[in-house]
Amino acid sequence: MPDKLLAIEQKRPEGDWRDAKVEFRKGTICYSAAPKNITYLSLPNPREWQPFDADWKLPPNWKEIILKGMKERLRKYRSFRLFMEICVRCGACADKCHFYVGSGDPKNMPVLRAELMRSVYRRYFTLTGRLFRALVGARELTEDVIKEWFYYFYQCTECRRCSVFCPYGIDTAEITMMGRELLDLIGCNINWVMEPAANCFRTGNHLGVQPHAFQDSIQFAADEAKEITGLPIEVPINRKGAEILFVMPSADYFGTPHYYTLLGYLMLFHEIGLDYTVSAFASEGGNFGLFSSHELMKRLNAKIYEEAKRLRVKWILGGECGHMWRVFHQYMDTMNGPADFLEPPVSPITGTHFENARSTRAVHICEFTADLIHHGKLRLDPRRNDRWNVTYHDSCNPSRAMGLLEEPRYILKNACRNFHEMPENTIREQTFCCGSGAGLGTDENLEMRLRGGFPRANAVKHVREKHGVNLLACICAIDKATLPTLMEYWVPGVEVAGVHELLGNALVMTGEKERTTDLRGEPLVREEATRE
Amino acid sequence: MSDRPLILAGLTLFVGLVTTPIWHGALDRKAALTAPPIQLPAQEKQCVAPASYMRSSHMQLLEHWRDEAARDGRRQFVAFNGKIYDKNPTRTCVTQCHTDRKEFCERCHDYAGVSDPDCWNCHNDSQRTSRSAP
Amino acid sequence: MFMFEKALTGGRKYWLWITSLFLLVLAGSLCYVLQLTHGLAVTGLSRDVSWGLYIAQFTFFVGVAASAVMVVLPYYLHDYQQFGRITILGELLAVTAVTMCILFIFVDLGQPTRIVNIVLHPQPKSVMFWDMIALGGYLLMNAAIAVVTLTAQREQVPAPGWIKPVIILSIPWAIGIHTVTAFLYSGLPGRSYWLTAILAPRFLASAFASGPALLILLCLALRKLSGFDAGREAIQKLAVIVTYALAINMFLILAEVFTAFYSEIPAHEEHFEYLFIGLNGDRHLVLWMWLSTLLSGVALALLLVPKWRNNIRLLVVACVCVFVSIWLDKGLGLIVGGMAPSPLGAVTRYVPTLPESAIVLGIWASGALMITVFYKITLSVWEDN
Amino acid sequence: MKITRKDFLRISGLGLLAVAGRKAVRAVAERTSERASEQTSAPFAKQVRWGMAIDLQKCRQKDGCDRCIKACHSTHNVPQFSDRAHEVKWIWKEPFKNVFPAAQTGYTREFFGNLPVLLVCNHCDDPPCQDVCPVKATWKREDGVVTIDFHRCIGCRYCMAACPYGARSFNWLDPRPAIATVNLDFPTRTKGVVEKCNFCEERLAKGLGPACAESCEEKAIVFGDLEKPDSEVRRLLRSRFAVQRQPELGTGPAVYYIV
Amino acid sequence: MDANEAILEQWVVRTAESYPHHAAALLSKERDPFRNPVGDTLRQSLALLLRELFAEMDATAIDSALDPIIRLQAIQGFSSDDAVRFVSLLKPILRELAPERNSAVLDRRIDDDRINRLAVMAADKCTQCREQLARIRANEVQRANHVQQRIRARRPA
Amino acid sequence: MKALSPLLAVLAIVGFAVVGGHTHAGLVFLAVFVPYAAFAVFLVGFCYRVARWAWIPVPFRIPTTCGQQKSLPWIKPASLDNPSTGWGAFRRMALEILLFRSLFRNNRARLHDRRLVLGEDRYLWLGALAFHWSLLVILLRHLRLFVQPVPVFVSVLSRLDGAFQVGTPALYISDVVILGTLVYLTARRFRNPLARYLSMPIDYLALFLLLGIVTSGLLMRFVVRVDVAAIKQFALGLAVFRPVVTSAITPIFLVHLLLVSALAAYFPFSKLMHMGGVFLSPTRNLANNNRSKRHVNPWNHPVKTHSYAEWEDEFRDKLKTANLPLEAEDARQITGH
Repeated sequence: MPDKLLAIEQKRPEGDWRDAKVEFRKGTICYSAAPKNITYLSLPNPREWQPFDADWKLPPNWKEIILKGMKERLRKYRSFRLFMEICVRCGACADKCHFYVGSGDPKNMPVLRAELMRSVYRRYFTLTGRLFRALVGARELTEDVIKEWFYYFYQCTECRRCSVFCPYGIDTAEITMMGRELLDLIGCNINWVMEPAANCFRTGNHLGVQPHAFQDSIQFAADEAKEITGLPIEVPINRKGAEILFVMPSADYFGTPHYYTLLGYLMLFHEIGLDYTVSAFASEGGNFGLFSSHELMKRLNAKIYEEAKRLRVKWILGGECGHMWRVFHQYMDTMNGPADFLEPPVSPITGTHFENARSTRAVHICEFTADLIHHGKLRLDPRRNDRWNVTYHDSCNPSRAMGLLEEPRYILKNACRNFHEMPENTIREQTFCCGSGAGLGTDENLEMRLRGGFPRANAVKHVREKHGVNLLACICAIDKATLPTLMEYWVPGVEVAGVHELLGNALVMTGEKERTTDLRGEPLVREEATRE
Repeated sequence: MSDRPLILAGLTLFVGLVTTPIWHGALDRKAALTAPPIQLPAQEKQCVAPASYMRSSHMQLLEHWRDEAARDGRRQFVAFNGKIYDKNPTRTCVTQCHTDRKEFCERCHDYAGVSDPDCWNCHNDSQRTSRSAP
Repeated sequence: MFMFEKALTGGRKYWLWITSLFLLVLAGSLCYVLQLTHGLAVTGLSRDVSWGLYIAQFTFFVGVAASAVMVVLPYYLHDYQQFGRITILGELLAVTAVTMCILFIFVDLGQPTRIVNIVLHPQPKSVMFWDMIALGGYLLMNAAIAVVTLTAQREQVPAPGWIKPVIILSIPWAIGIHTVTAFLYSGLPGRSYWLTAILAPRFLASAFASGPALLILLCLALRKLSGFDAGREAIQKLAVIVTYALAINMFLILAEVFTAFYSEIPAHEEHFEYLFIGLNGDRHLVLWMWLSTLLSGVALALLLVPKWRNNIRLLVVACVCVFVSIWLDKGLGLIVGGMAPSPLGAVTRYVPTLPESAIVLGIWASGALMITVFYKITLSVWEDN
Repeated sequence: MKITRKDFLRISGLGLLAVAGRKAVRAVAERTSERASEQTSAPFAKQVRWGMAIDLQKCRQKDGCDRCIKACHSTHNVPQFSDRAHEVKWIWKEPFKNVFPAAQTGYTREFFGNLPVLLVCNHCDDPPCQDVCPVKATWKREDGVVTIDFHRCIGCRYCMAACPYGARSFNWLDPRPAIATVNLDFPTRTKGVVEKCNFCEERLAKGLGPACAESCEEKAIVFGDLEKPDSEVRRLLRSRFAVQRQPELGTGPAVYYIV
Repeated sequence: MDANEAILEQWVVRTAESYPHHAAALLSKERDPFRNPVGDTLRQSLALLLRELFAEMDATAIDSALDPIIRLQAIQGFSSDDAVRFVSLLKPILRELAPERNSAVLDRRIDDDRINRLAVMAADKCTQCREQLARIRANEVQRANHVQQRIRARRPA
Repeated sequence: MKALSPLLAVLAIVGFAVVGGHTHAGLVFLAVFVPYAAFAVFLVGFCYRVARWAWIPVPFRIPTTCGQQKSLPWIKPASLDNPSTGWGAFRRMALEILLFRSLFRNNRARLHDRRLVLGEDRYLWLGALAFHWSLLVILLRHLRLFVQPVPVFVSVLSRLDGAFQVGTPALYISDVVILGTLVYLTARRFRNPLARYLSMPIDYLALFLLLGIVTSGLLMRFVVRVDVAAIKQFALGLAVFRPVVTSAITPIFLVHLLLVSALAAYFPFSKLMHMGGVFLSPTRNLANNNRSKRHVNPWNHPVKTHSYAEWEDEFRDKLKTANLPLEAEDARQITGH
């Protein structure tokens, strides 16, 4: 038998990863961006092409552009240069990537994903690389390398899980972001990032929902909340002088299960009598610019502060969304601040000063609600959520770029009675990505997404089998869009919900009629007799 | 950048640490660079082994003497030049030739930073000095 | 390193406990430095009583270590499921006890920096060489078993197959460590107190009483502190083991006493006289030895009656009695009693000094620290599951 | 064969990098010392068994005489501690009743019981101390002398527990301050090791007898080769009745008491 | 190594070869399942399948063994043909290895017919998975437009 | 295969040392010129690399948060893994640098019964930690050869390190540990398939150089012995720029010296710069106080945005239909009044 194995080895040697070429196959890659979107955003090199074409129609001076772009970024981002230089290839990150675990493709090991770019960095920006080439791991920048970059940098969800384990904190997300910026320069970007970005730039939200349709959706939700509770729930839009501007991802008023979360927010705001407004202009908290370039991120983000200033609100409250919060937390103030026209946020209900948001003046809805519950301002009946056996998925960005771990759990534990954690190495800062973040949540990429989501699904499966978990709660719009798909394939029988949907279910509102359905419109099952 | 002074301070500290020998040597110009002169015995011209061998491996020789004498009872050593010596550090080495342990052994050990061996805890030198060792 | 991070979370009381243990360890270490610089003269040992508290504590804790077999054997050989959880606790107790033993030997050495000589120049004729192998092997085995089984529990996968033979081997090995330790003493000519064939059986009997008694106390403490319940049945089973072992131990002691006094051979008689009556006017151990006897008697009475044994409070009293009694008998009387009178008939009084006691206390504290950390890790793994 | 300067350089040079150099030093040195033994005295002849006979009657002749003890202890740099617990002694006296507890009768006790008996290490044929030492720091040489390698002793004191004669002492303290005058011909010991009478093996190597025997004016201590039928000690043991301490233990002491 | 194990080994190796990129080298050579989750699934499933081929060809057992491997292959970018090719890989392996070893047993138990039956079952399973994929794709789109659909349903414009 | 070229490189250095030491000129070149050059390259290169990092701005504050943030007063923040103050970040860095905190988290993904199990895997942490600490101890111990008089802490360190009396001179614990860990780290690159796949020749080079240095050092101490006093004389001479080529420079010493020089000179060009870089990693050395303290990007430049006014213009009709308030309309009304 060993000789047989040997024979195979000869035929297919282990080889050097630097020689490998990428095969593009439908189902595992995202399609290129439509020229109109690139044009609308005034980005370079719009053209018709697809990744599986042999000729990518790169601009003639593409190599020069890339190298110039790299040089510029090496001077602007310490993280980029540092991460190009200090990796020792210890391999601690290797099996931390959900794409590696799910696909077995060795180039999905974070270290190698970064080496794709490091090898080029060494060749053109270091002395040893210029002198010794392959011996020190340098390689020429060729079209094949560009294709490889495209394949693997759009096969990273920038979830930062590897960076938790790296002894030097090397963050593959930073490298992927730089890679995507460079690819943008030669017009190699994907439509599922560019189209929402273009939409968002134009209409204010990813889906391109125009103001009247926005109002329609919001009104529809208000009506439905009214129906469920029997209370006159109104949602102010573009109202000047409100105390708080509420910003949410557009999926909240468009898709399920996001929509139920929106119902939850509206009920909550009504119950506490919050003086707030939503905006048809700042109608998107999410920011697909993050998945393209720092510049685009800044351009899309500008509207938040602009609108807050125009509406003369005191501070901003942000809904459940993952990458929106990465931008709010780590970039917004630096990019478009200072927010000196706002006031340091204070909860109008409890009087709590949100010290941690003193400068950015944006508060996460989970922080806000947890504070309400802690001060006993909400009456909750967790029994209304008895049909759910809940587990909580820490969305990557709130956990690894903010540290928002306890607040949602606190809300969940108050809003429902059956809560079970997934295994400890798959939650909190070690949470596994849904596999569809960073602009990869598209239909044409479904199969790769299911691979990438395998580790997350597996952990859910574990608690499903062990505790009968049937609901996966999370606080990210991309999660809510893609986890149901993931669950359907790997762990049938588990649904997905936002934390505030469960809160909305449990919230006992002043003067409400007796609820007969939950926010999903399903009959409320009372299990009091059996439970108590 | 706000952290630049901090980084430079750290870098300076690092450079200061790795160049310790240089500035230390420069500050203390009086400190002897060369190995201290070894006080050679007045009457004897020749050690039990060539000086170069003794310089690098005297401990090996002494350890060898120790094992032979203490464990096998072989107490005589025939040197390279045919002379016969007792394998007795006190009588052969310290009383006959290297009468001043401080001047002969310790000086060099101090210079080279070789931690004192425990020999002197038991084997007597003529002055019977005992440096307290931790 | 083994899931160590789990031991780093705890409340105020937990940290207070950890800190005070650390302080004790620190005090012990300082006293050890004193001993290192001044020599073993800082202890109460003398030319006649050349072994004392250190070696006695070593002997006692070998017993505690060996007693792990009392939970391992029923669980793995007889598939006694009630011991499922206690078994890991027992193995971790063994790991702790063996580590303490090694520390006790280490502090007893006059030239500790030469300890590597034991490996560099081994002497297979020396029982101490075999004791080193026995204890080292037992430590490795138990550490491996505990780590592997606990890891498997945490990951919720079955333990790897290779661990089973190790577990089986650890059972006779446990008997082995205490037997070899008894042979350390019972093979010496001219020390009549130890020169007896039933020393090893006596060691085992006392071990199987004191170790499980300690395990019961630890389990009950855990129940109080963390809410972990080892299970009533498991505790009761352990109590039965303690009862039998204690009875056998007392029987063996009686046999020794009979032989010594009925034969009236002075060499044999004198040691018992010294311990229980006093010799040449030295009576300073008499009170302790009778206390030990009394405690054993009380414990046996409490344990023999099922109604009393099943009462948790009385069980605690009984276990404390057993532990203290055997600690006095083995951790004090055995070594000192064997050393006095000396071969030349000298009766030299041995009283541990303050530094000596502090070092012993320091090792106890490090043992307590280890067991706290181990149990903390174990319990949090179980809680997570 | 002589070691030349060149050989020594070779030893310290790279030429021996492949061969373990230390081994080489040892091998070369061994060859030379073998030569040395041929030329000078043998390390210890194989057919020798050193032993001692102590004539108790002679020993008692001079009341309070401790010449042998002094001779031994000053020769061997034995420290004198005032605290009994930390005593180090190679040769000392004990009352008869303690030394020979079985050899006394009710009638002799009164007179003999308190008579002092001179004690040294028995240099047993089958010494228990040798068997128990975990590091081979104490052993019986082929000439019967039970010796200790102070360089190797780890101070576990197992040998002290094993010795049925109480012959061994431990250095509880640094011995040097307790030595009045140091004999440069013999090393002192360090704290933490065990020591005892060595039958003056360092003197035997020079062809001298033990210091105690030499110092005894009454010639109460007779030392010699037990294997040699015509040695003085054998002659004495043939002519007078002698006992060993606790022969029933099977250790085979080489020290005999003529009663 | 007995005949079955040898066959299994070859089967795993050749199946792994059909994986993309350098994965092949890792998948087949890395015997440590811990380092190679996908390869491990492959090995386990193929082992189960081989056992069934020798035994009763129990439909439910085969189905549950096929599920993980096909489910993986369905999203590994395999075409339907490619996804079930691993079954046909078994035939040449048997031809190579069976004559040397205990062929009597092999010939009787595993014939081409059984393998063909397995191929059909695998193809069915693959189709099921593809259908499921298509279904969940559709569901996803539907969820994304949930609110609009309901608005439309409720207020016919 | 990938390990062959670095192995040859190290062997070449050894060969150089053995052959080159035979002539006086060669000796001077290898024992004086090369070490000076190597040290200069190391120092200048190291400073240049660190200064270059320092001069690049950190435009955004991007710490990787590995624990609960500091938000509401009643929620206990993970002050070490997710620090909210500079002091906290300092402590986090201290843990990272002294104890390799992140590597301590390491685990291993595997499938058991089709279930993903993330088991503990801390051998890499243990090996790396033991290696680095031993290296530090060894470097500090070497100060005895470069500084006269020998600092007390160096003597104490040497004494503790060699406390166990094994052989003469005493075998250092750190020597044993570093040799063991180097062998482990090398074996890991060869035996662990993932590590083997992602390793490059340069990864083996650093390991082989270190192995060579440690081995030659141990050989000098125990087998092919050298005159320590003469070596110190040579080392001190180098340190005060009055180099003397003494008889102490035996081939084995030259091998040791040349390998060290090679490592030092190679250092600034290699991944070994992680030593300086680890201090500068923006995902670790920044406090997660993004929302409470503004971080300034020095090159923050204006970008083309889509302003509210433009937006309102574009969707004016739709806004009117929906009865949403209009900014421009308002303005007209106000002026019309």
